Amino acid sequence: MDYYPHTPDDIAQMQSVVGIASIDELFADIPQKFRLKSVLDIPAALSEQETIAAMSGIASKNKLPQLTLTGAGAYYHFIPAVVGHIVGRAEFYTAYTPYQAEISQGILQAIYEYQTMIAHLTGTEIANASMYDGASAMAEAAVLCAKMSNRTKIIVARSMHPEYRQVVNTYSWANGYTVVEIPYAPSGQIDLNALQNELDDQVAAVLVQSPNFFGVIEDIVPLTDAAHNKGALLVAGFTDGTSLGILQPAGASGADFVVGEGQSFGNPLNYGGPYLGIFAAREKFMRRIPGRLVGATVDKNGKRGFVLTLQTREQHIRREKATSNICSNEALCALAAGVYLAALGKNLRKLAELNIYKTQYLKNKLLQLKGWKEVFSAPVYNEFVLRCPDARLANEKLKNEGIIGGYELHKDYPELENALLFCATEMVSKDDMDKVVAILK
Amino acid sequence: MDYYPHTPDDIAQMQSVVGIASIDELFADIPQKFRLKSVLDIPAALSEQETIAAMSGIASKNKLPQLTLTGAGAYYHFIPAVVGHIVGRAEFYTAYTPYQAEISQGILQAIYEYQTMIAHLTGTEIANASMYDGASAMAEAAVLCAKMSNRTKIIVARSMHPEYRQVVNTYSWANGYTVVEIPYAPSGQIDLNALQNELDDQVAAVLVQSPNFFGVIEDIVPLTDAAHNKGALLVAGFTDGTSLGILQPAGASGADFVVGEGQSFGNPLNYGGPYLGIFAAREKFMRRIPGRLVGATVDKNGKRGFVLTLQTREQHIRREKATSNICSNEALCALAAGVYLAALGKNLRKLAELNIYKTQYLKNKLLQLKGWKEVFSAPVYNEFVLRCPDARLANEKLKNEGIIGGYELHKDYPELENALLFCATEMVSKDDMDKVVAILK
Amino acid sequence: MELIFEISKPGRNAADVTASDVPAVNIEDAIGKKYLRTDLDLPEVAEVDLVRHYTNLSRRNFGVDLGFYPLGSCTMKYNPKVNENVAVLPGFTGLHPYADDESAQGNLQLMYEMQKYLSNIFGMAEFTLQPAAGAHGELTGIMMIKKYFEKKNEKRPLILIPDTAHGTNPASGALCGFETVTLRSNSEGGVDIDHLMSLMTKDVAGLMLTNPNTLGLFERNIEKVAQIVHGKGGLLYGDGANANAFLGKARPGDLGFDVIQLNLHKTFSTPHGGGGPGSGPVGVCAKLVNYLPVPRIIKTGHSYSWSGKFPDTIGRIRSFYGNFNVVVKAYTYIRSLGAEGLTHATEMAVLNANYIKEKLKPYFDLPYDRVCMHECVFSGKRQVAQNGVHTTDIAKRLIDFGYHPPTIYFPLIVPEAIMIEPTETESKETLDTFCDAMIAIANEAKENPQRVKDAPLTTPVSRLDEVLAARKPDVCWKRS
Amino acid sequence: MELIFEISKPGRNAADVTASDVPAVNIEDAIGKKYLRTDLDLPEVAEVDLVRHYTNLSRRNFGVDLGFYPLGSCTMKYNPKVNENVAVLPGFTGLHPYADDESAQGNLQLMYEMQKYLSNIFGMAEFTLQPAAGAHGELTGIMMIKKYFEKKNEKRPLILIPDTAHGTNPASGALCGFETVTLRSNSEGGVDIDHLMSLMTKDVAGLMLTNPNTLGLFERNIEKVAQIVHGKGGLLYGDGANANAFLGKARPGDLGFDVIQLNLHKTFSTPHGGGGPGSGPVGVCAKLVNYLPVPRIIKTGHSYSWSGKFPDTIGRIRSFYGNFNVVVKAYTYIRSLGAEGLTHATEMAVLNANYIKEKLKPYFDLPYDRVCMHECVFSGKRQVAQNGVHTTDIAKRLIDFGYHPPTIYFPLIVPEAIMIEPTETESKETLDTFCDAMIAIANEAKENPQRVKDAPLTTPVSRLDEVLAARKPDVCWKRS
Ligand SMILES: Cc1ncc(COP(=O)(O)O)c(C=O)c1O
Ligand SMILES: Cc1ncc(COP(=O)(O)O)c(C=O)c1O
Repeated sequence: MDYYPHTPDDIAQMQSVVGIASIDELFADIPQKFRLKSVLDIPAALSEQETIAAMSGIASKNKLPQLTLTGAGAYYHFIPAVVGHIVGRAEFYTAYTPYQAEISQGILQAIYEYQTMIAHLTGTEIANASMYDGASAMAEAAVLCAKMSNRTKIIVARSMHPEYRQVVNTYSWANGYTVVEIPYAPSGQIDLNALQNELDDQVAAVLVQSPNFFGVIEDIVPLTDAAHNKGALLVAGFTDGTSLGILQPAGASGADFVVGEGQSFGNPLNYGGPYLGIFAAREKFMRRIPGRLVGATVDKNGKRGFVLTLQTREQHIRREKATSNICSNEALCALAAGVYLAALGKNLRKLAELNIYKTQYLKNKLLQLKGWKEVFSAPVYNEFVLRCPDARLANEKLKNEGIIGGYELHKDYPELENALLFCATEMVSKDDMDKVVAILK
Repeated sequence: MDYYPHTPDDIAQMQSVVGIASIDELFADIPQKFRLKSVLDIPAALSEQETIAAMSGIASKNKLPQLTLTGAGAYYHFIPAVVGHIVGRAEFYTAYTPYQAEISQGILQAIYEYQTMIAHLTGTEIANASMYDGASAMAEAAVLCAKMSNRTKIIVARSMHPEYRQVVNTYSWANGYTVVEIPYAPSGQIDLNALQNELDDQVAAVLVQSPNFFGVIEDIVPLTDAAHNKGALLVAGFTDGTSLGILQPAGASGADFVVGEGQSFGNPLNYGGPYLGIFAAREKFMRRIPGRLVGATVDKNGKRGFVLTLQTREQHIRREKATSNICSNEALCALAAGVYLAALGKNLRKLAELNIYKTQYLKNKLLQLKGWKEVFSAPVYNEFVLRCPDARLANEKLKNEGIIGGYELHKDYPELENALLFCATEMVSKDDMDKVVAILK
Repeated sequence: MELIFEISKPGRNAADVTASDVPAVNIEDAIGKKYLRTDLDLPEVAEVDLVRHYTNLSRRNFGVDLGFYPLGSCTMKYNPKVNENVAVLPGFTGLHPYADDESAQGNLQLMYEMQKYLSNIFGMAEFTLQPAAGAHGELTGIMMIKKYFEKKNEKRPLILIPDTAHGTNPASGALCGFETVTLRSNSEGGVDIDHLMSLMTKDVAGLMLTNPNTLGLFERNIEKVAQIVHGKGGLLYGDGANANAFLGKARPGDLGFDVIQLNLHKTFSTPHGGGGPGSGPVGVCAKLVNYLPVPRIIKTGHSYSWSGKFPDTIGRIRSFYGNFNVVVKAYTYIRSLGAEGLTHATEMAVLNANYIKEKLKPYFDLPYDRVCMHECVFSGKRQVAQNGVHTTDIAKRLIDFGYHPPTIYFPLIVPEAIMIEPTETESKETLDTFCDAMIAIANEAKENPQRVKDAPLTTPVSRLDEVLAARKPDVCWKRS
Repeated sequence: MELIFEISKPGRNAADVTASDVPAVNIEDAIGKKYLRTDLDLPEVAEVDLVRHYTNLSRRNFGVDLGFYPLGSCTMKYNPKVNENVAVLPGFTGLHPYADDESAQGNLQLMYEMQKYLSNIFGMAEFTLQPAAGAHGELTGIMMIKKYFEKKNEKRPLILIPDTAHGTNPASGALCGFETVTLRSNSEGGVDIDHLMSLMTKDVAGLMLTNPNTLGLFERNIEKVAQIVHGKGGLLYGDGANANAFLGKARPGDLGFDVIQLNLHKTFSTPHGGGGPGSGPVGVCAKLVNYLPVPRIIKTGHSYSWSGKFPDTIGRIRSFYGNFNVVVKAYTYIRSLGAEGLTHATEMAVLNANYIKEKLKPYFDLPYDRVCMHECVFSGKRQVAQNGVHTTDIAKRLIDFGYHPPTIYFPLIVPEAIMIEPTETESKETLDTFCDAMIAIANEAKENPQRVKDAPLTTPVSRLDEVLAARKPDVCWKRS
């Protein structure tokens, strides 16, 4: 299958307008010695029917589980049908960045609405049009704090998602910043004393997540206070966005930036991507934040309209002085998130409650198993950590029944041998959970 | 889940405008004794998530075959991805009959284009906007012929799809017409002598199908001549629409009406529906045919536009004198057919050729099996009939391997014991066919 | 816009065909030259052009997803997206109609349950899902009536049809060999009982009644009507296209209807597809069950199967089993809403219609001023009299305000009829802005009638010449 | 149009939540009151309103499926629908990123093969699919360069970037701690070799080159350029956003590039989603392989697995494995077209650009008049001089003709730049009508300049006040 509409006749006519006798002449600037002589070594072309067959074949090599009890940064939530129908509108998904506002009011307004919902949800005043994902949003926030403050130390909670910490490390290394990890307390929250000890006037930012990787809810107010006391900024992340339906958002607790993964809002698991980075901030940082911003304005007749604004922050104008290098973002995922949030409305709280009910049920059930114990004492949203006699064996048993068990924390936390991080969303039924416990008995 | 947006507040305000104290007052015209006292006895409401789960559960109780070798009036063809994307445009599928032309140019033009493609394809001059399905299109054509001619006898080829014949019988009975069946010759085509014997001045129409139910191609010209000689009209159907990509259409052989099932053109099997009845005719019948017709016209500024036309034929104006009672038709299926045909273009012939190659291969392979014999001698398109030692056993063996075998003709033709009607479209691979033969060995 | 033929260019296509994995055969040998066509005049376009063509066409079409679509008698409610997602599950789309019953247990269960739900909701003994649309259901129903009398050896060539009836009613009667007799409406928009009594003889097979009728009015004398028809041995047929008005409130079976057809695409929220597909199940009382079309579903223990063994059946009225995939959506809808949801939907549909009626009453003539059911019918007579602004003009002008016009010039007994059916899925805000638009147009009709007559002003084409279209019909494009 | 907040009404919602099948717990007890939010300010709308809102919004947006979108440097080709269908297969959408490798063999195979295909197409040793977009790929590439010198213990704080480069290039350099030095272009639009020689010192880590560059011109002296950079121990970075210009014609690896990022959403036809998601794989030559981000896919026998055991890696640059579902579409595209298809696509893309260039040359200034590759860059200088019609005006006027405007004011070295990239999926007819529109506008600019300055005239909003937007930023709606 191919997709160029040129007939031999078209090509001949066009060649004559261009003044060439053969297509090859168009490539005359490529030095002869570099001109590819052989055909690319990739599989032969497929018809559309063959394509479907080949791709279905590959897709079916994956084994979809009956049930997933792993969250750990990617969450299996129900996606209302409307989301796919809207995101599938060709006018949205075959457009690009709305550089030409008058012809792009659709995506511009949708993103403006998304920004508003995210700002409200995170308890901040502003949010950008999206970053690549939660981890890179976190890393960009860290770099931004360092650049704004001319400080070079980044403090990260060890209870933050391990991959987020890795990305923060990578971005920090590239910019010559040092990263210091703060341990967690027995509660599962960040160790406030250790944090305070580490806070000095070289600290640009304190990065935490709430709920954190252990599902534990952090107490943001004292963290903000501690950071601000030393002139550092507080960047608060979250794991599952639906938690924002019920938890006090970090923005309302004084955080300077709230960044996190927006996948939970209407985006499928997709084996890890595309997702979307949420990036929200205090108003005062508006001209410093990375990413696109849609702003309301008026047209010549005073009619409301929307444009990309504050573009002087961006790379295509400011180049090396830009607030970030980001160009393409995750607009369609942000659109999905906006539709999802607008669809649920206040039901987001109900959904969050349901997640809590399910989680409490699963936790209590598992705790009845012999040798299973709670690891942390602080409250959790929809994830929790239990230590069990043999985590690998437990997961093996579940896998044999088509169930993805808990995330094995020893991979990232050697000290947490046999600790499993479980997640129970609204997709997990009581019967499922009873079955899980029966299997593990 | 429910879908009315009324808040309690809205309801209260609206009640007061209407001047009622309770909703119940709205139903005061229903005599009290008939007012339903109990709640309807249907299952409890489901949330959207539960709905998906319940419906997926039902869908998964069906067993989709690995391979289908049955056609018999419903054909498994590849549907290019574009078809679903277009048909899924909300502007098309959430609209209704384009009574208001200016706001409905999209579907009107698309149907006008469909009508044109169908007329070209069937070798006629005109086609309507669709009927319910092939069978009812055939029946309506029969009734129409009788009404136009004031004759009461309908001749039907016994080689026509049994269900089509049943529908013709039903419609004819209701109108007091008699139906006479003409046997098939050893070739599998209609028995021309028998036909000629039956043709008299009470015959309104001769109904045939080509390819017929046995996959056999009829010789339309002599049939047309025979019918016309006696003042009867020839209505020619077809089984698989893709055959029109390569076979001389009945319209070009003088048929007065070409009617048939359009499902093959971009519509999924759907367990039998919705499909679409194709109804094409000679121009002279334009004011007599059933169904919607889209016509080109101009607007006040001379700009081309499209409208439903010749509506005086229709029931909402002509009432009991209408050419038919049809109102809602299968517009979306016709749209799919139009998109499908426009997507393939001249490739429809290539597709038809491929169907022939596959069919010949399967036929020849099966004929190598012990005791398998050809039943008919005339050429076929993508279906054919073989007699085998034990048809039920053969199908049973295939079913055990997840294959739907041939259609067992004895159900409708007691004289064709152990005869199987096979179909091989482009969806059947050589490997599939070799496997089938291996299973049957 | 150009036609797909006008953008066609030889050599292009948007869909390819897989190379053959079996030997090619000589087609002329295999088929015979005389059976082969020599031309194939289909459009030739690249995929990009195809997609743009149809996408741009779609943008010249108004659907419920764009806005309010109060097309009376058509129940253009919003169609939930989840139903669309369910309907494309491969289990539902992928099965061949001749798949053996064992492989189709899911489909059979769904259809069987659907019949049961409908029987319960409408108080009928049994349903068939075979008819493809409402009018097809009418035909099926009338055929059963015909069969009933045939079996009883009674000759009843006539069928009564009220003057308010939808055109499909008389047409269905005619397509079934009946002669139709028109029954007058009385001054309050119901059946003229005296007229009915005078018409209802032993020659009459029955009465096709729509209740609520196409004026949106419930037949208060329904009991009487049924008595009269039944009293003469006739059958009462119910056109259930307006069933959205009484779900959970009353059941046609209880009211005395012997046969009723439904329009799933109206009452049960399946999208109308630009004119179809619909689905027109027919329910019957016990004495007509034997005449239902075949095949029918039989439940034995926990398993379902098709059976054609019903000797008194009218036969088949289409191939296979009806518009199955449409039924899937309607079934999903019923399961989503449940009993209370359906009842509440009806309540809101009726409330909406009465709300519009009250708000517009001062501005348009209301020929029957009583509580209406799911729709209300105004007359544009006043506007005609004032300034020669016709209902068509008002309808076209509504387009400029962003609405699909109501049904117009129907029912026939209301001159310049404007038939508004809001359905339950429309909010008070939508009704308010719609009424504002109607009122604005009523004012315009007084103050600036020409503007209304010139409408629509905002569409890709202005008012189209329907007379020309009918006088010189061009229904098939020809290469010029 | 109203905002979703403005149509919100308390008590409505478009998505429900299932009733709990487990006991409810007291939330305050379980979580603690201080951790709970008290407000939740989200829109409250019914499903019908939600769908209409977003559907109508979509209709105020222009996409490739509506028409020609010659946005230079963005490769807005038509995206085949089959790729969309493939990408939503449950096997691809349904897997959790932490599913064990055994359960994800399909995904791993796809990603592994994708890396191999890209390596082959671009002549690189190895690819990573982790970066989420082109700029993210740049960052990743530059980080590897940084790591390379770190490992060699060389301090090279500078990076060279041509004045034609896309803004992401210097920004990526900066986000990676490099100081960027601008390299001048010569009179034919290529690298100023003398300038390069003077800049390329032992302090310079490398050169970020886009080839063909953003003028659409192939760097004729690429061999020389590579020699100079490599001669000083530097590395040559390739911005592969313009790879649509040379598939099957030349391979960056052969040309001397050490690292290259791709934009799958451009070259490999994945839709741009209104601004993303994209995908920005990075390919490296052998000496940089060890620095690739982790995790990487390992193939052992017939099975695939993730491995993080690469001690020299730069680490992770995002969570999980990249924009997997975008990769699925690009992979599907490559498999559909095959080698010849990709090569032919490039040929047609380049032919299309040259065709436009030749046709518009008489009407607009063409600063570099040579054979171009996949795009051509005009200058609107003449129109400014004549009547003060700026490139913005021309762009806005094109909207009225039904086209998305080209990229404008970029590259920066061309005053009033108009950067047109037609891509291969556009037909000669489309190019012809587009050129006609451009020519009409050129004439209008002479004859009726005000009309051009007033454009667009056909959009739901007229020209928007961007200055106001930046001066009084309103990026979040507030209840008034
Ligand atoms: C009252 C009434 N009866 C019957 C019908 C016919 O239904 P269908 O269009 O589904 O055939 C309609 C449809 O418009 C109707 O409004
Ligand atoms: C030449 C060039 N390089 C890099 C980029 C950045 O790519 P992305 O937007 O995917 O981050 C672009 C995109 O516009 C580009 O045109």
